[in-house]
Formats: sequence, C-alpha cells, structure tokens
Amino acid sequence: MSDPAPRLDRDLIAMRVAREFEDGFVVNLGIGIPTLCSNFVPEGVQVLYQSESGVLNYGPLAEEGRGSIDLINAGGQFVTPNPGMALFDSAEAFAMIRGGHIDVTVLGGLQVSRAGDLANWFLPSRGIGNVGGAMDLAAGARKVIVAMEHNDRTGNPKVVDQCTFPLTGARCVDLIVTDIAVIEVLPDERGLLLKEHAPGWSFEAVQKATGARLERSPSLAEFTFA
Amino acid sequence: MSDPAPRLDRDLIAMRVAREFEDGFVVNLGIGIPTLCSNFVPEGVQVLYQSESGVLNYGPLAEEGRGSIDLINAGGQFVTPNPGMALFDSAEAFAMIRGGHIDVTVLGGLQVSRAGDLANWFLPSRGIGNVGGAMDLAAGARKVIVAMEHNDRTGNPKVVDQCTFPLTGARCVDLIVTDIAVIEVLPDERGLLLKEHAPGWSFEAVQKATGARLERSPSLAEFTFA
Amino acid sequence: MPTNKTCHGFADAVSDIPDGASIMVGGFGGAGGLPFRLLTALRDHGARRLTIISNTAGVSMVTGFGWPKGEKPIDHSILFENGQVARFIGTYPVPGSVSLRNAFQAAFDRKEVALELVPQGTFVERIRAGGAGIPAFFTPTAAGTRLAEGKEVRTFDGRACVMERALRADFAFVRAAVADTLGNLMYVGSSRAFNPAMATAADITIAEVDRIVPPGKIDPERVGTPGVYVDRVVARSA
Amino acid sequence: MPTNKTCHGFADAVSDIPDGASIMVGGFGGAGGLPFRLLTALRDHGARRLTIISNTAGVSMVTGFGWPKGEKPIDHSILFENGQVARFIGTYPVPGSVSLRNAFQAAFDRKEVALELVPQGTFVERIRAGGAGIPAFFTPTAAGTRLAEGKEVRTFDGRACVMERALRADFAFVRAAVADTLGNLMYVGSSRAFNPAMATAADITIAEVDRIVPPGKIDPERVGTPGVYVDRVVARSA
Repeated sequence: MSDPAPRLDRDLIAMRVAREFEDGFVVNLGIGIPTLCSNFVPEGVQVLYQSESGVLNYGPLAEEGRGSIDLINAGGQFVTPNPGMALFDSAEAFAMIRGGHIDVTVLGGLQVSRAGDLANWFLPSRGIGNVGGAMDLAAGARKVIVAMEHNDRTGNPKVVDQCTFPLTGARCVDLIVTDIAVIEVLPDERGLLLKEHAPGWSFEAVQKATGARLERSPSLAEFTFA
Repeated sequence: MSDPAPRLDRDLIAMRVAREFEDGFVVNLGIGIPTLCSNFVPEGVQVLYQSESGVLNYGPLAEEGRGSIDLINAGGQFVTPNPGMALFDSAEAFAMIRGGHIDVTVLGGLQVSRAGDLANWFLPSRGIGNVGGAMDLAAGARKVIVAMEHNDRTGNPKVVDQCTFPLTGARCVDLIVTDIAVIEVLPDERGLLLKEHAPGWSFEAVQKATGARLERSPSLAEFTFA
Repeated sequence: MPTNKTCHGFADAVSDIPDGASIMVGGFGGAGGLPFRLLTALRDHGARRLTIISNTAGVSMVTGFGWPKGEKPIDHSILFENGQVARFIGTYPVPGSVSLRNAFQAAFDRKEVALELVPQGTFVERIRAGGAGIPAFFTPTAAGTRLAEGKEVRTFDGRACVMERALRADFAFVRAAVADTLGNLMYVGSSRAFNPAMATAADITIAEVDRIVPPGKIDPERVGTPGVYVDRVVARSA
Repeated sequence: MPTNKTCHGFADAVSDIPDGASIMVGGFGGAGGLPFRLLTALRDHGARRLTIISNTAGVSMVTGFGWPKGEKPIDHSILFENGQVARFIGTYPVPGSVSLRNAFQAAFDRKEVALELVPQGTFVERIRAGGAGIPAFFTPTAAGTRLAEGKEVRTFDGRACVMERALRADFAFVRAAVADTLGNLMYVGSSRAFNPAMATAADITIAEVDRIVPPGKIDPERVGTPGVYVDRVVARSA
C-alpha cells in the first residue's frame, strides 16, 4: 500500500490540534507531539497550561541554563512563569484533572478504537509501562484529543476496531488528529467520522490506512490550519 | 440524695483536664468547659491548639477590640497568632482531625456510656442539633476527653449504662472528667474505672451519683491538680 | 471561559440564579470569609426555593459569632427571613445557645425549610470530592450514629465506616481577600475555611473580594484557589 | 511529640529505619522536591527489603529529567543499585524512552523487585486518604483497564468507578525549602508535588530542607505542611 501523498510532519499535526484551542481554555499537554502544540496556538487565543507537576498557567520553556529546578512541567522541562500563574501540590493537580476542570488534554496514542478507547501507556514488548497521569487525564478532561501518527513504524493502523494493547481509558477519546486525518469519535459508539484528510489524500486512501470503518463527514475537507 | 461535699466549679474541671496535656501535644478544645482548659496548661508544657476553623498553634484570645475577623477559633472568638502558626482550609483541618493527627480533644458531653459512647450534639427537647466538628473529633482524635458536669440540672446522671440521647460517636471516649470524678473508660467495653474523686467524696458517693457501675481503681485518690 | 472574569457589581454577579438553584456559601460562620455582599445581592435578586449549602445557616446575626463588637452582622438569615430557602445542608444550623433563635430556626419551625445535617469534616470532604471527581468515599465519622442512618456501612481494618457521596452545587459564593482577573484567589487567615473547597464544586463559582488586580500581582505561591475554578470575581471596592 | 524537631545530620535522621520498612519519597522526579540527601543517607544506612513509594523509581540519573544540565543527578536508583528495595509502588518507574534503562529496570528484570503501578492521580489521592483518615474512595480513573483488575467497580451517576484503598508508609522522606523547629514546612514552586500529601501519611515523616528557622520565621500563610505532620527536620546546610 503506497501513500497517495506525503504525510504531515509532527509540527503540522500539532498545528492542527492547536486549532481546537479556544480563548481561556485550560489545556494539559502530554509528552511528545502534544507538547509541540504550544508552539502553534492561534493569534488572539490565550491558553492556560496545566501540568501534573502542580502548575497552572506556566509560560514557554526557560532558556538554556536559566531554568529553575523548582518550576518544571510534567516532562521535567524547566518552564517560565506567566503572569497569573498558580502553584499547588499533586493532590490538587489531580483534583483539577479528575474533577473535570481541564478543558482539553492532548495525549499521544498507541491505539484508538472505534468506541474511543485509548491505549497509550503500555508497549507489551517492553514489559513495563509508565502510566503517569495519562489515565487520570483520559478519565477527567472535558475533551480528549489524541495526536499521533496514523500508522506505526511497520505500517499497522493505530486507529482500530478494538485496541489490542492495554487500555489507558475506555470510551474517552473525542478527537483523533494524525498525520493524514482528523477523525471525530462519535458519542455512544456511533463510530468514527472522518472530517479532514491531508492534502492529496482521499476518504478511500485514509480508510485503507485505518483499522476501523470510517464514516464520511458531509463536510469532509482537506486539513485546515488557520 | 445530698452531696457529701461541694462539687468542683468549671475552672477546676478544666484545670484537671489540662493535667492530661503533655509537652508538644496538639489539642483541639470544644466549646464550653473545654475552652477553659487553655487557661490551666501546666508550667513547662507547650501545647499547640488546633481549630476546625483552619488554624494550628494559635495563641490567647485577642484583647477586646483588637481581634481580626480573619483569625478565629471554632467558637468564633478572635484569637492571636503564636510564633509558628499555620493556616489552612477546612478540608485540611478535618484531614488532620480524622487522620489521627490530633493528640487530644476535649469535648463537652450530655451523656457518656459505660462503653465510651458519647452523646453531646443533640438535645431532643430542642428538635434541632448542631453537629459541627464533634463527630469528626470523636472519631479521629487519638484521645477523647469529655469534660462535663457529673449530673444534669435535674440531678440525672450523665455517665450512664446506655446513652438515651443520639450518639456523637460510639466507643470513642477515653477519659471523663466531671465536677466530682475522673473516670477512665477501659478499652473493649471492660467498664468504667474511677480514678479520682472530688475532695470529701468517696467511691460510694460517686457511684450513687452515676448511672453506670464503676470499678474502683487500686490507686483511687482525691483530685490532683498539680 | 473568558480570560477576564471581572463582574461589575454584585447584582450582575447573581442575576442569572434561577429559582430552585443550589448555592454553596463559604466562610466558617463569622464575618471573615463570608460573602455577605453576594448574600445581600441574592436576597435582593429574589430567587426562591433555593438549596443553601453552608457551614452555618446564619447564626451571627443573633449571636455575634465571629463579628467585631459594634458591627451589625449580616448572614444567611436574610435569605431565610425572605422565604427564599427550601432546603439547608450544613453542620451548625442554629445558635449554640438554646435560648437564641435564628431565622433558620423560625423557618424550620414553620416547616418552610428542610434540613440535611452533616458532620463538619464529612461536609467539607463531600464538597472536596465533588470538585475532585471522587463520587464517593468512606469515613469513620458518624458510624453508629443517626447521621449514618440509611447509609452504607463497611468495615475497613476493623473499623466501621460510612459511605458518603460527593456534594456539588449550581453556584458557589466564595470570599477571598484578592482576586486577579483570571480568577486566582488569595485568602487571608482563617477566612479560608470552606471557601477553597466550595470554589471547586459548583458549576458557576462567584468570588467576592476586596479588590481585583491584574494577573501577576498575586504571588503564585499565595494563590489559594487557582483561577480554573472561578467563573466570576466581583470587588467590594467597585 | 517534642517541640524541637531538629535532627543533626542525615545519618541520624534515618538511623532507626529497619529492614522491611515502607518509605514514601516525595518530589515529582527531578531535582526539585526530591529529598536526595535522605536517599543517600538511606543507601549508606543499608536497610534492606524496603518498599519504596514514589512517583518515579528514579529516572533522572539516566535521563536528566528535571535536573540542570551539567549537574550529576542523584535519585532512587542508588537504592535499587544497592539491592535494598523489594517492592516499588509508583506511577512512572522507567525512563520514557524505551532505549534507556534505569536501575529499577535492571532490578526488575533480575526479579529482585516487585512493581505496583498506580495512576498518578489515584496514587496521590490514596496517599492523601491515608493521611486524612479516609480508608477508601471511588475514582473513575483506570475503570476498564488492567490497573483496575481485581478491584471493586461500582457505577455512580452512570459512570464505572474503581474502589481504591488508602496508602500509608512507615516513613516519609519529604523535601521543602524551609522548616521551622516545630516542623512547619514551606515549599517553593512545583517542588510541592507529592511532598505535602506524603508528609501526612507516614508514621514518621522526615523533612529535608535548605534551612531550619525558629518558629515565627515562616509566614503562617506560606506554611505548606503544618508541623503536626512532621517528626524530624534536617538541614542541608547543617
């Protein structure tokens, strides 16, 4: 199976995800592609980043050598304070997450199922997984966006009928943004709706690269970034 | 039934209770006689007072007209800060209480039973009760001391075989200090041990004023205050 | 959620509260931490059949609890007097002294208002749970008492514990010293009380503060309620 | 409890930790908030068959997570390398990158250490519950996943929730910026992390701080862990 056109790079995936952010949204970004989203927040949109490390409204990464060990994000990176930042402990950080106070979380994915199940924490080949805050974010955030490559390194689809990897959360994903598609997970297991595809791709080409049946959105279009 | 000798006043009850405080103890005092205990802490003993209002290690009452509405005890009185005071919210105040971090609480009582059940929040004649923090203190403090009159206004005993008033907590009381007696509640429902009586009183006189069978401590003595 | 949460005036701040709403009211019971300007605005607004969730049902107007001598206390009583409350959930509904009667007691005796009495620690833990996505928890408090009647009881480590459910409300009225426009709140002293927990557990949280400052003016280490929990801030000085 | 909790030296602070003890270790995973001087003292002390309860099992020594470039990270790995740990309870045991192996992974592969993996929010909530007298609670997190296997699941408001039990330890190692002699702790920035919850949930809580000051030197509004939870304080500067 050859691709009809190039796939988007990680920056473009992140850019497309960032279009989902609205002004004033509280956003928690997972590690990997999700972290990149902060580089592409649309003009005029102010997003408040929350981290499991106990920070709300942190700013950009600190310049090399100028960070403080006492201000990190959940990836262990040194960040800077934004005006209006708040600091708290982990119990509070997760009360916030589990209690539905985070508007959007962007997570990486190993697999997403037709029902919106997410598998992203355990790679069976490794034998040990890090769960971190992923299960709490999957269960608690108002909207869960998964940003990932559409297929794994050997070409296997990551959007599948049933996850074969251990789950992070059941029926938790709202939107999937990949390097070739934007797919809405319809509520109540009503299936997957293809809303956008990468330039040069078609419904059929995306369907072929996908391990679950897709519905075609009436307004199916090419990726839009702005 | 006439008393063989006078009963102690509220200050003397409080003074006897305060002898139970050890250096470094964290103490929560209920409203009424318990509040008076802070006036009688033995020389050389530093007690840290905790309040449901979210304060640890507050000091004496503020002088008339000099208190702040932002520093009150659970009785709504204006208190002063001690060096090393800590402030927190109600969730933390009760995590501290329920979690076993309070060494001693002194509570008022309507009735205490032979098994150590406490009734102190609901006077049936009123029809409405205030529970406040009493049930949490009864359940959570390491040691529960009840400070009360031995008999009610009509002479009925308040130390009884079974409480007839609604309970604050079951099997929670460790020590009862009244105007005529100091009674230890033995663990595992092994009964009530009379340890001290007021001057001029005897085991028999206290037993007569009590609604439950008392054991006589081998070291039964008169009240000691210092 | 907008990034400037400033509300101009107390009447505005409460204007969309419908009849039948549930409202948490912060503070311990005295003047400190009590959002009494919001209570006054709600009285003037007039919404009825309310459920009020608060530590006390308003005792300071008859006892002076937590108010400086010489000041005239204002509390929840103004809502009970005005016949706006159908239900009260709290821990300390009436004055400590049997000889004093507050407006709640009068309304209760007229059978206008229902009472759900909750131990204070359970009360705040239920509210925290409501904000923290914990639907239920077990506590040893009240086991074996009438406040546990009808509730599931289970033994953990040899100790009987009561299952308690999370508590949430449509609105929370909270009181802090300072807010920034993002809704971050800074508290002072024992005026935290139930305010931080309640701020997390309502659909709409409204904070009554002394003053509103731009973001960055509150030390991040001193933010007691992060702005994510707060929908509207209104200043007494405005 | 004594009113002066100062401990002179890290070796003293950990000298009574027996073989088989359970120990909570605070911090998020990087240099900030990690009591690594206490970890080093515990390594030198040599107690074995330990249960370590911490967010990570020590990833910074191989990844640099949360450490300034140029500094040589120290973390939990020194205990795993030294064969002192029988069991680890945490959320993030190994480096994020599959190509990196930490000392925990090596010990795990040699079957020297058992792993109990817990979602991070459930982990800290279990610890908070352990300190707060809550024996168990329900959370939607992990419902329908393998981390809920064997646990009671109950539906609340249409949502499957897992029952989780409180978590306590014999000792907690926590890290703060400043302590007073009464044990009040002041934290800075994101170095709070798991420290405040862990401080409440152990029989003996030991705080590693930059400096110890007399009571009254920490602003009461800035006390992150009230002294009632803390048994020993030991200063890096001592």
